[in-house]
Amino acid sequence: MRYFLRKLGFFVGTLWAVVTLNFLIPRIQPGDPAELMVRRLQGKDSQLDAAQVRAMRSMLGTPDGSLWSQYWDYLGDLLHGNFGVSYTYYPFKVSEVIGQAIWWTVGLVVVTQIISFAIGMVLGAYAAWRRNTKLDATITIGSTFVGTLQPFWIALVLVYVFGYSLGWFPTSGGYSASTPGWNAAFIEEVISYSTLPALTLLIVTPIGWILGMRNTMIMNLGEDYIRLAKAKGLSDRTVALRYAARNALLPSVTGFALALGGVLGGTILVETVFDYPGLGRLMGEAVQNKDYPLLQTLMLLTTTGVLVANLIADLLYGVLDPRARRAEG
Amino acid sequence: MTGSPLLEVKNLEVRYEPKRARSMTAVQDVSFDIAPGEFVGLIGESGSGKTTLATALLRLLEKPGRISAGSITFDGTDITHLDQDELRDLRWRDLSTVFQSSMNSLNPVIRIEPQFRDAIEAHSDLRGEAVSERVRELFDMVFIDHRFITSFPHELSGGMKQRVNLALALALDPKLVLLDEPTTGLDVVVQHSILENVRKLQEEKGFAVLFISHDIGTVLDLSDRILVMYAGRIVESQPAGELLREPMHPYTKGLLGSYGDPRAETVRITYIPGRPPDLSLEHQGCAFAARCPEKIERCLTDYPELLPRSAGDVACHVAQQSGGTRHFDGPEFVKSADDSERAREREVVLTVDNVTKVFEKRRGLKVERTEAVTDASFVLHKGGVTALVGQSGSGKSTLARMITGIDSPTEGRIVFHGPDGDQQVSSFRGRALRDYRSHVQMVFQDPYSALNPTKRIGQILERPLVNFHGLKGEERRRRVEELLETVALTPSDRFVNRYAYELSGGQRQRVVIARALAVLPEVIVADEPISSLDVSIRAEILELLNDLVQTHDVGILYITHDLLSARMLADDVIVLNEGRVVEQGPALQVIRDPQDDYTRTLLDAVPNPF
Amino acid sequence: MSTTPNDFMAEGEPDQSRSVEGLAVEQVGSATTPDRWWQVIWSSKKARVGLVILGIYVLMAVFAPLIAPHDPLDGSFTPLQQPSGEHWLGTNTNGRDIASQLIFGSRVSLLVGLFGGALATAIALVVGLVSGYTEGTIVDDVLSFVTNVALVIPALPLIITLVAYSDTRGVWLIVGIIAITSWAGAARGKRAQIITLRNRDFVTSAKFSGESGARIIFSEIMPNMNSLVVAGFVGAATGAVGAEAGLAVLGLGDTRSVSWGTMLYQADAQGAIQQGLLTWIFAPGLALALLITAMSFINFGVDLLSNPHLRED
Amino acid sequence: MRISRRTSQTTSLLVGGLALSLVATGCAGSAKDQEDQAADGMIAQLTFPAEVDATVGGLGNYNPYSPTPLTAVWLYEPLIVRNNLTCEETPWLATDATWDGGDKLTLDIREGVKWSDGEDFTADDVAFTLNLQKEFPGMDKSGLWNDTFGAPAKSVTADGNQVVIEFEGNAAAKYDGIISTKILPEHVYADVDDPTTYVDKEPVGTGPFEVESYNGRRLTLARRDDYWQADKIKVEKIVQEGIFDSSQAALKLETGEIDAYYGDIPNPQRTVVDKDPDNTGFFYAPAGTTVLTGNLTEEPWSDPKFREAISYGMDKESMSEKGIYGIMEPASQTGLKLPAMEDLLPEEYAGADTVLPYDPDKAAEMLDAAGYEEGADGKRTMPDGSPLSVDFSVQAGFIDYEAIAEVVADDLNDLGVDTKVTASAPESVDEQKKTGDFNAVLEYLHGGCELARNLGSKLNSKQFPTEQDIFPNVGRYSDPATDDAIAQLSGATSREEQKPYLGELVDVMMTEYPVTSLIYAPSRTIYRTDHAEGWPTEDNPYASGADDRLLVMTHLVPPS
Repeated sequence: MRYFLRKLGFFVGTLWAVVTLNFLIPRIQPGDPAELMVRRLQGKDSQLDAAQVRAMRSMLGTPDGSLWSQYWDYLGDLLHGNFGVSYTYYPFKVSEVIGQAIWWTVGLVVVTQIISFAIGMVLGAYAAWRRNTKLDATITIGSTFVGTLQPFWIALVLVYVFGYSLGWFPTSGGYSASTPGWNAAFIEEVISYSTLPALTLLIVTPIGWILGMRNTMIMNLGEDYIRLAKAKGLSDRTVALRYAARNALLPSVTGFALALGGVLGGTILVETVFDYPGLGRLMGEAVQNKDYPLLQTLMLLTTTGVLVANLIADLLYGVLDPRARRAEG
Repeated sequence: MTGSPLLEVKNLEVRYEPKRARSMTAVQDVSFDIAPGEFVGLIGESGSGKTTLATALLRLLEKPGRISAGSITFDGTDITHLDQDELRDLRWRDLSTVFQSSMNSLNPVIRIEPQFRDAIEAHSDLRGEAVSERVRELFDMVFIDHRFITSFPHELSGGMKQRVNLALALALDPKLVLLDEPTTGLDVVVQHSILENVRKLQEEKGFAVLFISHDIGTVLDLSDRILVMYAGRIVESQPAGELLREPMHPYTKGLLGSYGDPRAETVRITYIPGRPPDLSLEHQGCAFAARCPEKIERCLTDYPELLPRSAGDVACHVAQQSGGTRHFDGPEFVKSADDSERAREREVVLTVDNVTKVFEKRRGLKVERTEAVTDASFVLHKGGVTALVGQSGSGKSTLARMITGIDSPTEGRIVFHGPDGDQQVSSFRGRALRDYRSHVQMVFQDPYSALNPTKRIGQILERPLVNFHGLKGEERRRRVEELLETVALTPSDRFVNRYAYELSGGQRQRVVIARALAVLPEVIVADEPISSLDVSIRAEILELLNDLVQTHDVGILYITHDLLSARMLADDVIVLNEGRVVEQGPALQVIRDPQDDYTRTLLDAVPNPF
Repeated sequence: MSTTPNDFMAEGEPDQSRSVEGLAVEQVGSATTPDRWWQVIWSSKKARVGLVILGIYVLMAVFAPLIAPHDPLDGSFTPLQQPSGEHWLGTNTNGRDIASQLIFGSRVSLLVGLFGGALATAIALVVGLVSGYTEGTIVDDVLSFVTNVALVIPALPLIITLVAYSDTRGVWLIVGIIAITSWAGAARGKRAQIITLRNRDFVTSAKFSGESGARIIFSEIMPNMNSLVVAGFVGAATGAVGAEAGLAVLGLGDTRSVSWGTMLYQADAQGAIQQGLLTWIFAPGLALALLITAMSFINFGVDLLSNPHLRED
Repeated sequence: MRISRRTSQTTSLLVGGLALSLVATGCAGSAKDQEDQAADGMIAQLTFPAEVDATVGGLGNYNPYSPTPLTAVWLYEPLIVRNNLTCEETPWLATDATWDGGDKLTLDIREGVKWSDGEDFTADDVAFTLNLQKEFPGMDKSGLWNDTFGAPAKSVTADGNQVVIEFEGNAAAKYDGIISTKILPEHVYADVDDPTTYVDKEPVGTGPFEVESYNGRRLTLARRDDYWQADKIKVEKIVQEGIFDSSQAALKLETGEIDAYYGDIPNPQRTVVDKDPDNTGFFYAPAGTTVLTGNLTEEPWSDPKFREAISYGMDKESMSEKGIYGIMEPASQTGLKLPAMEDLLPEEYAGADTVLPYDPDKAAEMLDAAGYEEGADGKRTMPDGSPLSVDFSVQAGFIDYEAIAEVVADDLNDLGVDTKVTASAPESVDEQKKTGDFNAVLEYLHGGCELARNLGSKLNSKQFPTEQDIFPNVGRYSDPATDDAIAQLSGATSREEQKPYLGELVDVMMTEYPVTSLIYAPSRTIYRTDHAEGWPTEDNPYASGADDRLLVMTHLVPPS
C-alpha cells in the first residue's frame, strides 16, 4: 500500500510541478499577447497603434494582477476543467480549439508510430537473428543513414518529389474541398493530405526501434535459454520468435508506450511545415502568439500524456513480464 | 563396456580465434568414448576447458570458437561437421543436456509446460493431452508437485528449476545426457538430493551420462569412470574406484588431497600452489609441471602423451615410470584437535545477545515479514575463530550485516568490547560507524567483485591506511608492502602496481584479506571467503587465515556452508538453520557428535570421497 | 526501494557458476589486460569509419582559415552567383561565399557537439550518480523528482523562453540550452546503472576502508562506468549537433554566427531553391547529415561497451 | 519561434524545390479555377490565401471585431476608404465627412445600400456601431471613446442620413480610425449581448460578397448582385484557402493556384515574375520607412551632429539590395513617402533631393568636425576622448532587418565608429524599446495618412514607450516646439491647415535627425494577371495593394 501511495504521490507531485512550470514558462517570456496579436494582424514590422493595442487588451482581457493571483485562479480553473479562452482563436474556448485539432494529431501520430514500431521490431529482430550478414549491415547502416537526416530535410525531398515533380500528394493542409465527416470524399482527402507528413515521420522514427530491438535481441541471443532452445533442436523460427524475440520485445513495448505519450510535442515541426491542422501546429502558434491559455493547456496535455504513458508502461511491463508481476518496486 | 561406444571423441581440438585478443586452444587433443549407459565424470577446474568441451560436444560452439581438429562420433554418425538442420532431429531425442547456470536456462516469459511441449512435439508424435501426461510423468520423476507445471520459471526455487531442467533433459529418453555442473550454486543438501535423483534415474532408464564438475567429491561416488582435465587436455582417465585408490597424475592427487574427513582427529588437506597456465600462450612440456611437486627434467621439455597405465590412462612422465606416491606431497594445511583448545579462554571481543532480525519485504500490496534471524546468541573471542555454518536463508549473512553495523537488530543487542569500552553496535551512525570499522573488517565471498577493477593493488591497500591511520608517503608505502608480505604476495613490489584482473583468484582473495588487515582490526568477518575459489587452492587461503589468527591475534567470524572448512579453521562452530542457532560448541565436538539432525544432514552433504 | 538482505552481501551459497566462468575468462586472459574502451570502440568497423569521417571534419574545423577561400562574413561579393572557380559553391543573397561559410560552419557544429554533449553528460552524471547512490533516501527522491519533471516538460516552449530571455544569442547559449533540455534521460539511465554497481562488493569494501560517500561515487564507482560515460557522451554530442541545426532552422539559432544550421535557416528564409541557389541549401544539409551519421556510426562502436554481445567476432 | 508571416520558413525549403521542377509541372494547379466559364466581362473566380493564419476546423467566425475573422475585407465595409499610398479618399458607406472645428464630425451616410439580408442600411447602423464601441472598449480600435490621439467622443447621434460625432475636444487625429470603422447591422447585433465574444456564423454585411460555403478550411464567397456598387465588381467568386509561407506562395502563384499574395516573397522578380513575365507581376508600395533609431538619451546618439554624420555614412542602396533585393527605394529623410506624398512637402524641400546620399567622406569630415577624432587604431572616440561605440539590437529572424543591420554595421565600422550588432528575439527587442535599455535599433516609421499620428508621434515627447506600451517615439526625441507643432497638426482638419505644422516636423527630421530614414518598407502585392487585370502598379499606384483590397477589387477587370 505504502508503495502505491508513494507512486501516486510522485505522480501528483510531478503533475503539480509541471502544471506550475507550464504556468510560469509562457509568462516569464518577454512580450505582450495583445501587442503580438495586433502586430500579427498588421504584419511584423509595424508601428503598433496604441488605440488598437488598447482595444485588443480590453477584448482579450489579458491577465493582470500579480502572478500569484493569476496562479491561484489558474489552478482553480484547472480543477474545474476550465482552460479559458484562446487568444489566437478568440473568442473560442481552448477546449473547443483543441477538440478540433486533437484528432488530426492523434490520427497522424498514432498511426505512424504503430507502423514505425512494427517496422522497427521486425527489421531489428531480423537483423539481430542474421547478425553480421550483409542483410544485417544493410538494415543497420541503411536505417542509420536515413534516420540521421533532419526531418525538414526529408520533408523537403518529399514535397519536392511527390508534391510537385510528381504532383501525387498535396503539400499543405489536412483537407480542402470536401466537408468533414464520415464521407468518402473527406476520408480520401484526409488520407492523401496526411501522406507526406506521415511519410516524413515514418522515415525518421523507426531507426530507434530497429537499433534498440537489434541490441536487446542480440543480448538475449547470448542467454542460456536460447542455447538450451537450440540444444532442444527447435526450429530456428521457434527459437527466434518464441524465445529470442518474445523476450527482446519487452523493453521496446514499454518504450513504445512512452513514445506515444511523448509524440504530441514532437510533431510541431512537421505539422507546421505541412500546415497540418493538428496540435503540433497549434503549439507552434500558441508559442508565437503568447497564447497563454492555449499554450498552458497544450503543455498540460503533453506532460500528462507522458506521465500517464509512464504509468501505463509500468503496468504494461507488469503484464508482459511475468517476473515483474509479483513484487514490483 | 562392450559394443561400439555411444560417443566417440577423437583428438578433438577447440580453438577460440577472436578478431582482437590472442587466439587460444581451449581444448587440445582430447579423445575418449562413452559406452551406452555409462556414467562418466569429467573433472576439471575453472579454465580447464571442460565447459568448452561440453559445448563442442553439443555443437553449440559459437564464434569465435570452433572445432579446429578431431572428430565427434555420436551413435555411429560423425556429428563434427553436421549442419544444424541435420543435427536437429538428433538433438534432445538422443542427446540432451542440463546447463550449468540452471537459473536462466528456462525462458523467463513462458510457462514451464509449453517449454516441455515444444521440445516434445518437435521430436515426437505426442500431441495435446499426451504431452501433458508425459510432462506429469517427468515431474514425478524429479519429485516436483504438478501444480508447478503451469507456473513461470521465476516462481521456482533454484533447486526446483534444476530438477525441472533435469526432467526436461529426460523428456524424450535420450541416449546421452550431458550434465554441465548441474548443481553448482545450489545448497549442499539440495545438491546432494538432486545427484541422488540423477543417479537413480540413470540406473532405471539406462541413459549414458557425461557429468562435468569442478568438484571431484561430488562426482566420485556417482561415476563409473572419471576423466580429469587440466589446461585443455585430459591428463587422467580411470574407473572411479581405481582413481580414488591410486590416482596417477599429480594433479589428481592434488585434487584428492584437498579433501579431508572433518571428523578426523587431525585433518590434513593439501593445496596446489600457483595457477593454471595461460592457454593463449605457447608452452612446451607438461602444462602442470610448473605446479608439480614431482616434476622431473622431461616434464619441462616434452609433453607427456595420454598413455594406458594400470586401469586407465595417464599423461605424466613420472606416473608412467614410477607411479609415485598416492599422496600429493605439495604444501599442506594441518589442523589437529588440540589447536582449537587454545583461544577459548581468551577474552570476549564481541557479544551477540538474543538477536532477532525481521525484514519487511513489499510484495505488491501486502507486506511480507520474514524473520531472518531468531534469537541468536554467541560470542567472539579475541584471536579465536567462530564458524557460522548454514545454508542460504539460514540468516548467516544477515548476522554478518548486523555485526558489521550495516543493519541493526530488531530485538536483542550486539555489543562490541572495543578499546574504548563496550559499545552497542546498532547505535553506530556516520562517523561512529566509520570508526567502528577500524575495529571490524570484512572479507568477501567473491574476490572478483571485491576489488575495484580500475584500481591498482597499491591504491586499494592505501585507502584504509589513509582514512583510518592517516599514513603518508614513505611510511604508507612501507606498510602496504608489509601487508602484501603478510599475505604472502611476495615480492611485494611485483604486486603493488598490478591491477586485480592480473591476479589469480587466490591472489585476489589474499589482497582482500590484506585490506581487511590494514587497519589492524579486532574482528574480521569472513563471508564464504574460499567458496568461490578453486578446490585445489582453498586450503591455501584457510591456512593464511589461520596464521593471521595466530600472529595478528584477531578474532574471525567465519561464515560458511561447508563444515570441512569450518573444522579446519574454527575453534567454535555455530550451526544456523532458518535463522535459529540449532547447535553450537567446540568445532570438533559439534562435528564428531552432532546433536541436531540438521547438523547431521549438513555433515552427510559434505562431499567425501573417502 | 526497500532494504532487503540482498542489498548487501549476497545471501546464499557460494555462487560457483559465476566464478567458474569468471575464472575461465580471467585466468585465460589474465596476461592480457581487458580491452580499454577505446580499443573496443575501434574494433567496430562502423565506428572506425565514423571516427575517420569525424576526424576529417575536425581537421576542416581546425584549419578552416587555411582551407576556406574567403572570409565567411565578407559580404562584398556579388550576391546570387552560381558555383565557379572563385566561389566553389557560389555566393548567397548577402554576397557571401557559401563554400567558406560551409567550412567555417563545421566549427560551430563541432563546438556545440563537444561542449553541449560534455555539459549534458556532466549534469546527467552528477545527478544520476548521486541519486542512484543514495537510492531510497530523500536526496534520491528529490533528484529523481527533478529528473522526471525535466523529462516531461515539453522542450520547445522551454527552449523558446530561454532563447527569448537571453538578449544575445551565441554558441554558448545554444550549448547551455541543449544541455539543460537533454540531460534528464541520461541521468535516469546513469541512476539505474549505478544502482547495480552500488551493490558490488568493492563498493561495500570501500565503505569498510572508511571512504566518504562522494569519494565512493566519483573515485570508486565512476571509473567503472567509463564506458557508459563515453556512450552517454557520444549520444549526447550527436543529439547536440542535431539540436543546434534544429534550433537554427526554427529561427532560434545564433543568426549572426556561421553554422550549417543558420546557413540552412537563411537559405530557407531567402527561398534559395526558388532562386536557384541549390548549393546553399544542399551543401550544409548534406554536411550535417554526414556528420551526424558519422557520429551514429561511432555509437555502434560505443554500444559494444555497454553490450559485449554486440561485439563483432 | 517563427513569426506568423514566416511561419515555417522550412516549407520554403521544401516547397522551394518546385521552382526548378516547374518546367516539369507546368501550371499543374491552374486547371481548377477555370472550370466554370464566366459571363462576358466577368471574372469567374479569384483564389487568395486565407486571411488569418489561425483557423481550426469548424471554428469559423465572421465577426469583424474578433481578432481573427475568417475575412475582414469582403463582408463588412468601412465608411470611407482612404488609400494608404496617396491618401486619396474614396467615399464608401459615407458619401462625405465634414469637420466642424476639431470637435464635431458629420458623416453623410450613403442611401440605397442594402444589407445582404435585404434590410436597408441606414445612419442608425452607423451610430449603433460607433456607440457599441463605447459600451465595449474591446471594439474601439480607433480609440474613438478614449483619449488616445485627441479627445474622446462625447456623443454619436444619427440624424436622418447623417451621423454626428461630438468630441470633448479636438479629435481630428481620430479621423482615419473613424472612417475605417466596419459598420455592423443594428438589426442583427442589437440582440447580441457581447459583440466582442459573439460568434458571427451568418454574416449580414453591406460588402460586395456573401458567404457561399466554409468547410473549416476553404472559404467560398459569392458576388452580391444587389451590392450598392455591383457594377464595379467583376469577380463572381472568391475562394480563400490555406496559409502559405513565401515559398509555397511563390509556387502557388506560378501554378496559378492563387491569384494574389500579400506576404513576403524574397526576390519576387526572380522567383515569380521572371518565370512567367506575361502573367505575373508585383507591386511593392511604400507603406512606411525603415529607420535607424538611436537612443537619444545615450551617447553618442544624444548628439545631433553624430546622427547627421552617420546618416551620410550608410549605403542605403546596398541595404535595399541586401535587404529586399533592390525593390524598395532609399527613403527620404523627411519621413514622408515620396513621391506619393510629394504634395505635402513644404516648399523649401519641394523638388530637393531629400534622400541623403551615401557619402562616407562627407560623413568622416562631419565626424571629425564634431570632434569624434579617429584614434591610432582607426577607431573614433567621443569628443571627450572616451571610447565611442554603437551596439545595436536587431530582431533575430527578421531577415531583411538583419541584412540591413549588416550593412549599417559594416559602413559604420568603416567610418571608424565601433559598431556591433546583437540579434535578439523580437520580443526582447520590444522589451528593450519599452524599457529604453538599448543603444540603437532598426524600427518602422508608419507612413499612414494621419501624419500627426505617424510621423508626429515618432517625434512627440508624449509618445515615449512605457513599460506597458511601445509608443512610437522609441528614440525618446523630445522638443517642446515640436510637440506644439504636432498638437497643432493633429488639430488640423484639412491638408491646407496641416501643411505648415507638417513642415516643422519635416524640418526637424532634416536637421535634427531624430531617426535616420534608411529605405522604404513595402506593402506587398504579388499577383497574376491571367484571371484579372487592374492591380495597382508603379505606373498606376491608385492604392497600396494589401491594405486596400476592397478598393482594388473595384478596379479588377477580366484580362483583355
